[in-house]
Amino acid sequence: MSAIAASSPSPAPLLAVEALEQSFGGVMALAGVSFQVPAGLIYAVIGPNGAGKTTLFNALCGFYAPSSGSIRFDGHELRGLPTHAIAALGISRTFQNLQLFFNMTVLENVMVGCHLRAKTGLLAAALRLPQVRREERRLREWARETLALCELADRAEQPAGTLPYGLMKRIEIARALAARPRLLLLDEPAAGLNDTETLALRELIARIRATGVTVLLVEHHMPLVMSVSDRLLVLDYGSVLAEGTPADIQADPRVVAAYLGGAVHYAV
Amino acid sequence: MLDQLLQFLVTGITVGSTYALVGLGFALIYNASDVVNFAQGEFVMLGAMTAIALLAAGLPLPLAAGVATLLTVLVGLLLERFAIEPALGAPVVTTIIITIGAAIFLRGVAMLLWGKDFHSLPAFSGTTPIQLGGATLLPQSLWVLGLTVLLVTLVRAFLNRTLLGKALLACSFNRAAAQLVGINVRVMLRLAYGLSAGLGALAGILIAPITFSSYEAGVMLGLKGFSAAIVGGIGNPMGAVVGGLLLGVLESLGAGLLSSGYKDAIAFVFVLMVLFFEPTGLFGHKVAERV
Amino acid sequence: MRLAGLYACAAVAAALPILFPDNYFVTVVGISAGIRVILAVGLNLLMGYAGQISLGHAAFFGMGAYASAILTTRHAWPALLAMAAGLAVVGASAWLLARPILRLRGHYLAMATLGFGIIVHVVMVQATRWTGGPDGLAGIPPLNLLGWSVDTDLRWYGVVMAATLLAVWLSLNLADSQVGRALRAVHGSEFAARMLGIDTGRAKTRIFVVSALFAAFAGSLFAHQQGFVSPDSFNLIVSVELVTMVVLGGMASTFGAACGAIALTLLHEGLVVFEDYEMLIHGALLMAVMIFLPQGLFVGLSQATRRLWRAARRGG
Amino acid sequence: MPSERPLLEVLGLSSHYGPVRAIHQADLRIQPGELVAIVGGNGAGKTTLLRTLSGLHPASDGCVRFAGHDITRWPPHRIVAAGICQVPEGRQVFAPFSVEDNLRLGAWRQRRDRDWTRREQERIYSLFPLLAERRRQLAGTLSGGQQQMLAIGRALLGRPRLLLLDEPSMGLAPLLVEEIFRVIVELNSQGVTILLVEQNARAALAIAGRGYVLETGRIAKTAPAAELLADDAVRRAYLGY
Repeated sequence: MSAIAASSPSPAPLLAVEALEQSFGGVMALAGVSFQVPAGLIYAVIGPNGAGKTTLFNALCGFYAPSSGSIRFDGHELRGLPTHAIAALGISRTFQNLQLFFNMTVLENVMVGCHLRAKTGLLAAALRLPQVRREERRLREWARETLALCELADRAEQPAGTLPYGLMKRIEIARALAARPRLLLLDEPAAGLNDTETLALRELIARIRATGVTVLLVEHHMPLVMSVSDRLLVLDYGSVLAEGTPADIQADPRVVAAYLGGAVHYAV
Repeated sequence: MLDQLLQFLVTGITVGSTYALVGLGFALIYNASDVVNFAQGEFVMLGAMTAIALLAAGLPLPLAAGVATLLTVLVGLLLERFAIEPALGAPVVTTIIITIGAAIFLRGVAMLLWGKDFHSLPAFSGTTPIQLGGATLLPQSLWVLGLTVLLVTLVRAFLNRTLLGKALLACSFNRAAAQLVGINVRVMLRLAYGLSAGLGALAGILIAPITFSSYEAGVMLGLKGFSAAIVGGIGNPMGAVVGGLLLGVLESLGAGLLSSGYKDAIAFVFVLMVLFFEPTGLFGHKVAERV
Repeated sequence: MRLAGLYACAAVAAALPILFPDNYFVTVVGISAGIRVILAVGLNLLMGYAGQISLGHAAFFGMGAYASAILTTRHAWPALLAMAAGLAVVGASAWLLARPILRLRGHYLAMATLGFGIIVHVVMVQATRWTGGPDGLAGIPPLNLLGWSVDTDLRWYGVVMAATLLAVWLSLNLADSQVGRALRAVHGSEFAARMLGIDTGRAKTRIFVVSALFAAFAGSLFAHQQGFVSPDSFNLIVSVELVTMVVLGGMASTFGAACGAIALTLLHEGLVVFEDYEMLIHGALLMAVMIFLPQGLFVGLSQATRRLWRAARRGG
Repeated sequence: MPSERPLLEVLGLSSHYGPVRAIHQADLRIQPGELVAIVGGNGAGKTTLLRTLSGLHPASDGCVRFAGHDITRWPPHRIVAAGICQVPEGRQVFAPFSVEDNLRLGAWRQRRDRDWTRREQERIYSLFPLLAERRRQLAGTLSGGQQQMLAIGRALLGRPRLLLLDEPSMGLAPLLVEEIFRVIVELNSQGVTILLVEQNARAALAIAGRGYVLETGRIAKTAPAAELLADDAVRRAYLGY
């Protein structure tokens, strides 16, 4: 129904995860996780190491086949779909460990991101027919616009592998955005960034939301999470520990305990 | 008919024993370094050719065989030190090409030393065939079988019963953990290369009286050994042995029942089928945990 | 501007026979180099761009050559039709093989492609009724383009150079398009490629077929030019040499692969002088390049010279 | 005033993962006999720090001195021989080997001293009676807690002068965590110097004498453990609020 529901909150959630379970050889990485992401929000998933955050992302993207449960995105069941089909429905993501195409320039990286909008056939490309040239121009323009949004315009022609780490992470975001997703998954975008870069990242995420893209964020950098998110989901041992606004979560003693660990007392 | 089948079986197991030894060498090196050594077949060739040359130079057979094996081990160690170690951690394509380069180099050396002619080693104990039911068996086949069983048993005992063998396996299970208990992984790497060069050389010396040898003899043997390792589940030493025997028997049956010219094709069709339908090898999982 | 390199190559290819008229070396070595360039550029699409190794590419080369040889000598087909039929057969076989084989990775893929190459080679040797067995097939007619028979070395030089430039042009176009970027993405990170909507299985399959078609085309040219084919021209060593050309050139560069092919052709010609030492030198060179210049001879050397140049300038 | 020369001295250590700076200019000092905890949130660089100390990961800058040697560029097996043994994150036992074999491999450097190895092995079994019952069992089939005990036992057989523990509590039930920490305290009281890296800050600081707070690759604070336990810096390092 609602395509690019920008700021107006729509009653049906964009993403609805129901009782999602994921086990690896008997170990439950996700033990029945349910939550809903309304369109237009910045929704963060936090939790200690090994809580299942990245597993959740990988299940959403079709990298893993969940053992049970359902993932509905805008009316489509995602479970069982191959990754490229999920991407075609309008989900894009960045990776915790950079998965940049290091052998390409920044612009080319972002142009790969436009792949879903490219219709060039193999033969047409090999012969470089006029329609191919037109499409190349179109994709290039599109990519440049996305680079401008991410403040990377001046880096377009540089090989992606030669840039500082902070910029590489930004290119990954630009590349994901170039696919014009409706849901953008950011997996630890602030990891390895310094304070200035983190601040700029916060602004970028806000700008992305302003273009109507819903953001699902996995992040450890708590100041960033607390300041940028509309709602939070706290995972611990593969289950939902808490859900709510940043203020709710900060007031929840269970969250503090999950992070710092329970005290263990004995005579020393 | 039954006699014929028995004959194919006997021939297959004899040739398969060689594949098994070469495959075992592949598995050892793969375990230790994640490198598939395409020069493994050249160890086989070097063992056979050196033994033949030493014999011609007047050394008695057992001594010639021993010295040839030691020299091949030395080549294996040099290969590890000067071609593999500098490229540790390189992409798969790089290591494949390095070992292929090493294979071509060794072949070139062998050609310079011994020319392009075929050479043969005299059988260890005569050539009077032994009747076995309806099949005939060369005495050399008994040598091949007997020594293969012995060598495989020794390697197995080494891996399963000695701490050094376990340290070697530990490197392949978990390299970081092996380093954290103080195992020097480079030494283990050298051990693996030396061991598999030795196994290859012995396989070559054993089979030389049956098949003749030339500077090119290692190419097919090496590839069959690699196939054996893949069929058995790469990195699983005993799987490679079973894979080698299976390949040998299948090849011999195919050659006998279908067409002898296609025997190499039959072997590789089998390997492709295994890769397509059971990419981890026939014994990739089950045996791996028992070793 | 984009095709400046191509024009330069065309100019050199045209100038050589004018500068050295009736020079055996230029024409014959040129033809041989051209055919290798087509092979290397095609394999580079698969290996360099998509990152999938093939140690059995000589099989497609041979299938193209034998299709031409068998159809023209045994069934009296016209050369061009035989070439087209060869391309169709190779395309179809590559397509059938691609799915199961490209699911494999690394050493497994190397083994599977290598096995495929050996199987095809064995068939060439053994299916004597069709292929003439180890002796091969002779009497393959030259190409005939609308009545113009390609029957002198110089004419062949012209045709092969044109075909080579065509192959390079196609490869450059592919590389510099969304198709090429998608392939490099598959090489860079299959995860990320899929996440951007690229059907990686389909992309790999299609480039495998294209790469095989390049090889079959080269094979057909080779058969008609030589007038004779035998299994020796399509064995495992040839497959290894093809991979060497691509790697020597530095992977993922059309001109790099072409340079690799030319360098290896010249090396062969040069090593003829050394005769028995050829293998030894070839092997040692392969190892040395991979150990010391892992990005390939050309990329590696140009980086090394740049480093030296910078060091010299700093020093001075 | 400085009573002894430190056993381990880390000066300005930096370490990178590809382009990512994981450790930045870290300084550490551990006296013989101490039990020191390093606490910090996810991705603070704790594991990288230990991997760098053990030589599994190269240092990009700075130096590590241990018992009078500069071990910064030493290969891992030499560092183990010098007496730094690590219990890695996630246990990393040799899954296809038996408990007994895991321990024997732990004593790799001491393998010629059979008597010592045998005695020491029995000591580990008495420290962890659960392992003694499972000598012949494959390590991969043990529970997480048992694997952790085995990993500690294996490291102890390396004859450590300094024992590095990386997140021993990770993924374990509270009761088991208590058991593991009891053993750590006991080992320390027997004279083993211990560097304990933990996400479970409260538990770690409860048994440590001194602590360091690691925050995005930097040492943010160091103080006696009791002081850190009461300090907001720890909470901030984890939660940022």
